[in-house]
Amino acid sequence: ELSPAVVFDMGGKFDKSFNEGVWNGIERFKTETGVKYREFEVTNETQREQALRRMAQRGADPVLGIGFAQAPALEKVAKEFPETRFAIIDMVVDLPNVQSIVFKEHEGSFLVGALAAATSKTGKVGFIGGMDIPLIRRFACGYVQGVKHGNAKAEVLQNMTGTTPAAWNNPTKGGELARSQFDRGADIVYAAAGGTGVGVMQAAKDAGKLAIGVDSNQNHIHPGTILTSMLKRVDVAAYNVFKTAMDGTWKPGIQVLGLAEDGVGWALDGNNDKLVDAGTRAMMDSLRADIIAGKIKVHDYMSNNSCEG
Amino acid sequence: MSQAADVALLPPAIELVGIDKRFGAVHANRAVSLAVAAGTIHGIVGENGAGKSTLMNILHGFYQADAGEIRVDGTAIAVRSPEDAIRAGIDMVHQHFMLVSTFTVLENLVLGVKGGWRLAPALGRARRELLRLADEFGLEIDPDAVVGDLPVGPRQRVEILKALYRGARILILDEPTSVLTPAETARLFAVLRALKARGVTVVLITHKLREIMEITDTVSVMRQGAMVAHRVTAETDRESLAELMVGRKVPLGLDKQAARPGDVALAVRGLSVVDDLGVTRVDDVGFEVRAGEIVGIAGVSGNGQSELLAALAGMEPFPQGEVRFAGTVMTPALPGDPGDLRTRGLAHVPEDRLGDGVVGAFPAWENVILGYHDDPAYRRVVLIDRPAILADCAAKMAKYDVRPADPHLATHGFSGGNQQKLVIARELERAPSVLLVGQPTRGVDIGAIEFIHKTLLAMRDAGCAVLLVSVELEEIMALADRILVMFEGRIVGEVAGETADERTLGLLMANAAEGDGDGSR
Amino acid sequence: MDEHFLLAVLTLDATLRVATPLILCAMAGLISERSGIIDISLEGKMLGAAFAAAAVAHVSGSEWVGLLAAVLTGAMLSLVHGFACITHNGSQVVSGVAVNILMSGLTVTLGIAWFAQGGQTPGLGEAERFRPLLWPGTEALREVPVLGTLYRELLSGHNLLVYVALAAVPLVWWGLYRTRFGLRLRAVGENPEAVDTAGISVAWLRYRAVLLAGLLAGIAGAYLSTAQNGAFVRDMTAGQGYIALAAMIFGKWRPVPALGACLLFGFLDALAVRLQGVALPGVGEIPVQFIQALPYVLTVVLLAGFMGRAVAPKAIGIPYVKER
Amino acid sequence: MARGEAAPAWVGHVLVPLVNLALAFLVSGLIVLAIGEDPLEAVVILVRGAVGFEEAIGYTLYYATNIMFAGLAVAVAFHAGLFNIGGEGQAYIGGLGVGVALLAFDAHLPLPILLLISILASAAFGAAWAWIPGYLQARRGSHVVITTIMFNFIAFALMNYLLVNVLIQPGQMSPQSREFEPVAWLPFAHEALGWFGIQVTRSPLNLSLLWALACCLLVWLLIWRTRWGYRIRVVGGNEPAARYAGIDPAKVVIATMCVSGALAGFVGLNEIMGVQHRLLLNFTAGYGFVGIAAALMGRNHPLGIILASLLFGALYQGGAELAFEMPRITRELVVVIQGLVILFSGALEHMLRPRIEAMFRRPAPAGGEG
Ligand SMILES: Nc1ncnc2c1ncn2[C@@H]1O[C@H](COP(=O)(O)OP(=O)(O)OP(=O)(O)O)[C@@H](O)[C@H]1O
Ligand SMILES: Nc1ncnc2c1ncn2[C@@H]1O[C@H](COP(=O)(O)OP(=O)(O)OP(=O)(O)O)[C@@H](O)[C@H]1O
Ligand SMILES: [Mg+2]
Ligand SMILES: [Mg+2]
Repeated sequence: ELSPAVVFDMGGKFDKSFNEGVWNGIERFKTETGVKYREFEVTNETQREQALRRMAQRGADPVLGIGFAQAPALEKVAKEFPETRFAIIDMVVDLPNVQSIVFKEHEGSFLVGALAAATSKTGKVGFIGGMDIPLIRRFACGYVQGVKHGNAKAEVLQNMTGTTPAAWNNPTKGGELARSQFDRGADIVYAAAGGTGVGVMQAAKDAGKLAIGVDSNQNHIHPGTILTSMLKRVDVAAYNVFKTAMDGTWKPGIQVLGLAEDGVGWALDGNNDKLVDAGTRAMMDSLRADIIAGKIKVHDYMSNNSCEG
Repeated sequence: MSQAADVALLPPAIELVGIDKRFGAVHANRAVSLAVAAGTIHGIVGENGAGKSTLMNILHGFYQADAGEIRVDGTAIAVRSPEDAIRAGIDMVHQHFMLVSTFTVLENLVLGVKGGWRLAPALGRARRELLRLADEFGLEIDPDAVVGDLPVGPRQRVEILKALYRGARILILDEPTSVLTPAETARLFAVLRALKARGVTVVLITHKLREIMEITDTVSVMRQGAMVAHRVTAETDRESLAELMVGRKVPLGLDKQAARPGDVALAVRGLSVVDDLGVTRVDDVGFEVRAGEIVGIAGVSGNGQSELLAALAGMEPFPQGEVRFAGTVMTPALPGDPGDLRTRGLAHVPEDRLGDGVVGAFPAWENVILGYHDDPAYRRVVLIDRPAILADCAAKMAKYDVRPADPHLATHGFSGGNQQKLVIARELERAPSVLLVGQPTRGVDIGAIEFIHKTLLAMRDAGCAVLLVSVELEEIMALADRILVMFEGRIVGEVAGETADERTLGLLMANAAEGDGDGSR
Repeated sequence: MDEHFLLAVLTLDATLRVATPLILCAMAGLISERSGIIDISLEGKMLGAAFAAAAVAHVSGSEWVGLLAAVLTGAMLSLVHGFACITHNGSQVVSGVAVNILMSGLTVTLGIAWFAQGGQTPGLGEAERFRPLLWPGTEALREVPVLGTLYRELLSGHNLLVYVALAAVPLVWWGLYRTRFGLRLRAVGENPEAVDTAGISVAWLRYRAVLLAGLLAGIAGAYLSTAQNGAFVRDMTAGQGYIALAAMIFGKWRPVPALGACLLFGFLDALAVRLQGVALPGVGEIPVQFIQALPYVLTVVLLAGFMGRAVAPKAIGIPYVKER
Repeated sequence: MARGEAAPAWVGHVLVPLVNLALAFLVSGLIVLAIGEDPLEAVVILVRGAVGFEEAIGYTLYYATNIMFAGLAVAVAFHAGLFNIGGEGQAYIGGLGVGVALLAFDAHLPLPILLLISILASAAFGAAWAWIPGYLQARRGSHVVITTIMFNFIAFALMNYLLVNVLIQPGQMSPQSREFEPVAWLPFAHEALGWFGIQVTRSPLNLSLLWALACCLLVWLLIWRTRWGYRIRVVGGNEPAARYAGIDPAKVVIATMCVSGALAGFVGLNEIMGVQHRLLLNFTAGYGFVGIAAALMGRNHPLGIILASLLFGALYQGGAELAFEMPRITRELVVVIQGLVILFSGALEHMLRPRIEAMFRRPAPAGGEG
């Protein structure tokens, strides 16, 4: 009787990061509960509203919108269908029938930054973003703080892939950016660039350097090359939206998922356990605890549109 | 020609039997049959659009006939492509040259020749063979010249050499002389005679009946897609051929009154033109044209006539000199604007009608306003006045006998002669005070030539100053009141129209041209 | 100083890597356009070939079989293009756009159907990719100051397809200007009627030209997915086909200048990457978007400043129709 | 030859295109079949999704509006012999013009004036973005194909910079400007029709469709009924002839590129003022490129462009509907179908034409012109 629906954003459900994370979560929901969901992948700005409305019209409930770009459309449609439950990831829409889920990417990025600083032999690490947008700056800003926290003298090289939508799907450019950072002395590169990251990780592998994955656990892609992945548990979030709706425990409002909520984190598994020694693990655990406890304050770029806090 | 009677007895080298060809609804060839005896020169004449080129293109495999048979040396062969024709020894010099203008002569020569995949040996072989052929037939040419830089005469030589190099036994020439000077024509005919002497069969299409009489052994006449007559040349004459072609009597002479020159309408002083490559094409030229007279400019093509016309028409800036016309002065500092000159009464029939004078893709009615498109008579407020232009076009087509008289037909769908009439109608009907005309009858059939010549004379008599550039000496002599001879950008002589004869003019051009024998540069 | 030299060499090295697919595609476009057929579909052919290469290399376990598949894919798409615009006189631009759109969709569709990884192909192992070739003596020359670095970083250590791309340029040049086929190819792009009346088939010549173009674009695709990267990712060509087209025009439809243009694009790109986030003396840190636009701006400036009019082959884009 | 055409006009203009379209659908159907869906059902969903209900029609027309603008832009340039690949960038910058204008004035002025300003701004910005390539082509001989490709990239970089650093709504995650005041929203079709008492379902279709149709008419008038259009076509048809006729090709090239850019800029009007009501990234979504196909399929004639745009609009909307209704049909498969339609209806349009026309050919009038 529950008929959930999801509207993926332009990257598509197989974007190797964010949308794909959502997809993994709701696929798990489907296998666990046997409840099918409706889905749509938008291809232009206008389809967002169309798809959300179409879902609501078809009686879908809850309707999950993925990505900050869907906020205006979702706000409009949620007003039209006050009886339908909506949820949005990565953005706040303040309506009585909308659940907004946002992540503290900067906290997760801080952690992997600290790990990079601790692992780097050259004292230089890199960051590769997809496009220069606030969200990516938030990733970068958290990462830089983590690196500096681990090694105040460490240097962070930063690159953005491009200015067109292709920036999220350009492994070639990603690989080239990574190589340029390796050439300049970096030995660990953090990619927050969707499908572009595939090229970054490949380049790291080819050069015998390390890469850090993003969003979902990407450690398995090149075992031994991926230092870790900054986890942004959109899969859990998406799963929970559907699950709570099914259980009747769904609540509107804003959920901010950080380290404390296990919404973000770093991945340690069989693919990278040799790369992170016990001492470092302990350091990571204590850092995590410190952030949760508020002893370490990770500055959020979005709070003042600047990485200086 | 004593052997005239024997011609019919010789075995035919080519026979075309019942060739039929349609282009859409146009019946270009209607069951045409033709036999040409081996080792003879056969002429084909006919009005523009009669189907001559089509017939020869079928023989050469460029088009496929809908019906009919082609026999070479008595055996029927299938000619599905030019390759088949070339293999059978048939080659063709097309009406519009089939040359790659960015290639050198040598490269054009080896283009269609089979052989190894490397170019260098082929070019070497071609170079040697070219020298031999040049020697044998007097067809000198610089093998390394880029074809695009050559004047038309040498270009045509390349076409002929191409055919000879491929070992043609049957050579078709489609209007080869329409772009040649008399001297060049004479040399071409010498070559054709030499070929004939070596047993080559030649088919020659031309609009100039004088040439038919001069060189062919037999001649065929086509009209509206059908073959209307075969004649042994020696047994016919120009008048009867003309009548067969057009279907009516065509007077072959012009009756020209003496000119009554008025005031100076166009004055040129110290004019020089330099081209893109820095070569001086017009060198310190000065002359005057008076109202009511035709001044002819004769000369081997490529001696600056084109550039002179372009400069006078305001299309080409010039670094030196002064042109006065209708109260304006064009100087290097004050270059003319073709549009402005037109409104002051200058008309210009360009030499290269398809290249400069019309937009091929436009329907006829749109080309009839080219250059005059700003005329208020052609527009209502901002929009152009289509009905007015169409009516104007239809009137001009009727007056100048443009066929088909369809204003909506795309201009490249008209034959060259009819395109020419369109351009002439456009320029002449404005009653200009000065008229610049380049090669007004190039490639035009005799009916049309007669008409164009009459019209030009009428313009003169109405008080227009006409500057006529032509490589046809006959034409210049028939029309011009004064003749200037141009050589290497300079005016090397002036002859009064009534006293001029082909010999003196030719001598003037030839004497001057001595250093530049083959005209190639 | 030494470090700067090394960085400069590495930038040139990157230039070569980035320029490789551009060079292959520019040569492809050049052959096709010299024969009179506009090739806007370089992008699509490269994309299709990249997919085929990665998919087949993964399944067969051999990059060579992948390369073969890529080349075949390129050739097949060329046949489609040729069928539309040589046999049926269709618009060359429309046909090219169709191939591009078709490939953008088809690669992902097939990828999802075959590998269920969202249109991506599975990552390729070491043995399934074209790996860098180390030239003999690299180690021995290690200590030689300048030459050693140049040899090690710039000459040696690229994968085979990079060298193929570099070799393609003289080969194309030689083919175009020193063989009978090349002569005819150039002729048919200038004046197809002249070629036809010389007894040579215009269609067959042009088909061969587009097939060669497909082959080269195919190699470029294989380079993207099996050499430079280790998998196919949707739309991974990211507009490089168009850039190659621009480079070819920049090079005035001639092989060596086109190579120069590709290297220039590659260099500007590599340079821009390295300028990101670097504070320039006097100006401070320039916004990243401006650095990213730099290669394109410089191209326009160079084009406007140093290049005369580019004259395209005369018959380009015009279907060869004898009877209208 | 026009005179020789013996088959009835509807065969060439209606039947042949329909057969080509059917062929494209046939091949698409095979692919649909291969992935295990019912092709017939897919066609029904596609067609119904494109034109089957009010909202669908609205979306189809909305997409068609964008493609019309982009197609007209390509076509106008084509008539001057220019291949403007830069429609995408010009549309993007045109949208920037609208956005900046509305952000500046939306609080102060009434809709009609805002509309006027927006039309002017999109045209001016788009034209400016095309002016540079046009100028460089005319005066420096820089090939317009290269420069317009480059200007697409530059436009994206510029917009990215402006939205992220300058125009972004403060405190927002998303690189987009604030929403315009509602007074500055171009009325939607459903609102406009509502004024006349006609109730239709809401859709992004807005009054810019009327402007697009007006532009089609204006372009038609410009190209075929004014002397400026005449000049454009002379330059495109035969440049030496233009010089002969006293037309300065350089001026015409520059002016034509500006007109072309302005038309492309109107995509920004539809998107920014009509639909999104804010300035944001990537709103052009490739319309500039589809415009190339639409222009060429429409033979660079406004009427043809309208038809081609409707076809593409229907494919966009029907395709989305198809992806929505059939889980196994992904948006990429819809792209494949679009590609096949362009291939068969555009590039292969002459494949079956002679044969089909021959079937309907009336006997040629006796004794054709010879
Ligand atoms: N390629 C073609 N396509 C369609 N129709 C053609 C074509 N070539 C010739 N025609 C038609 O065939 C007829 C005969 O043309 P053809 O070129 O054979 O005439 P011609 O006798 O050579 O004329 P001219 O003296 O002007 O050279 C023309 O009236 C024309 O309508
Ligand atoms: N592409 C074409 N389409 C239609 N008709 C054509 C075409 N090309 C030539 N023709 C026709 O062929 C005939 C002769 O054409 P051709 O090209 O031989 O003329 P031309 O040599 O330029 O004419 P002229 O002998 O008058 O100089 C014309 O009547 C023209 O209508
Ligand atoms: Mg002819
Ligand atoms: Mg003729």
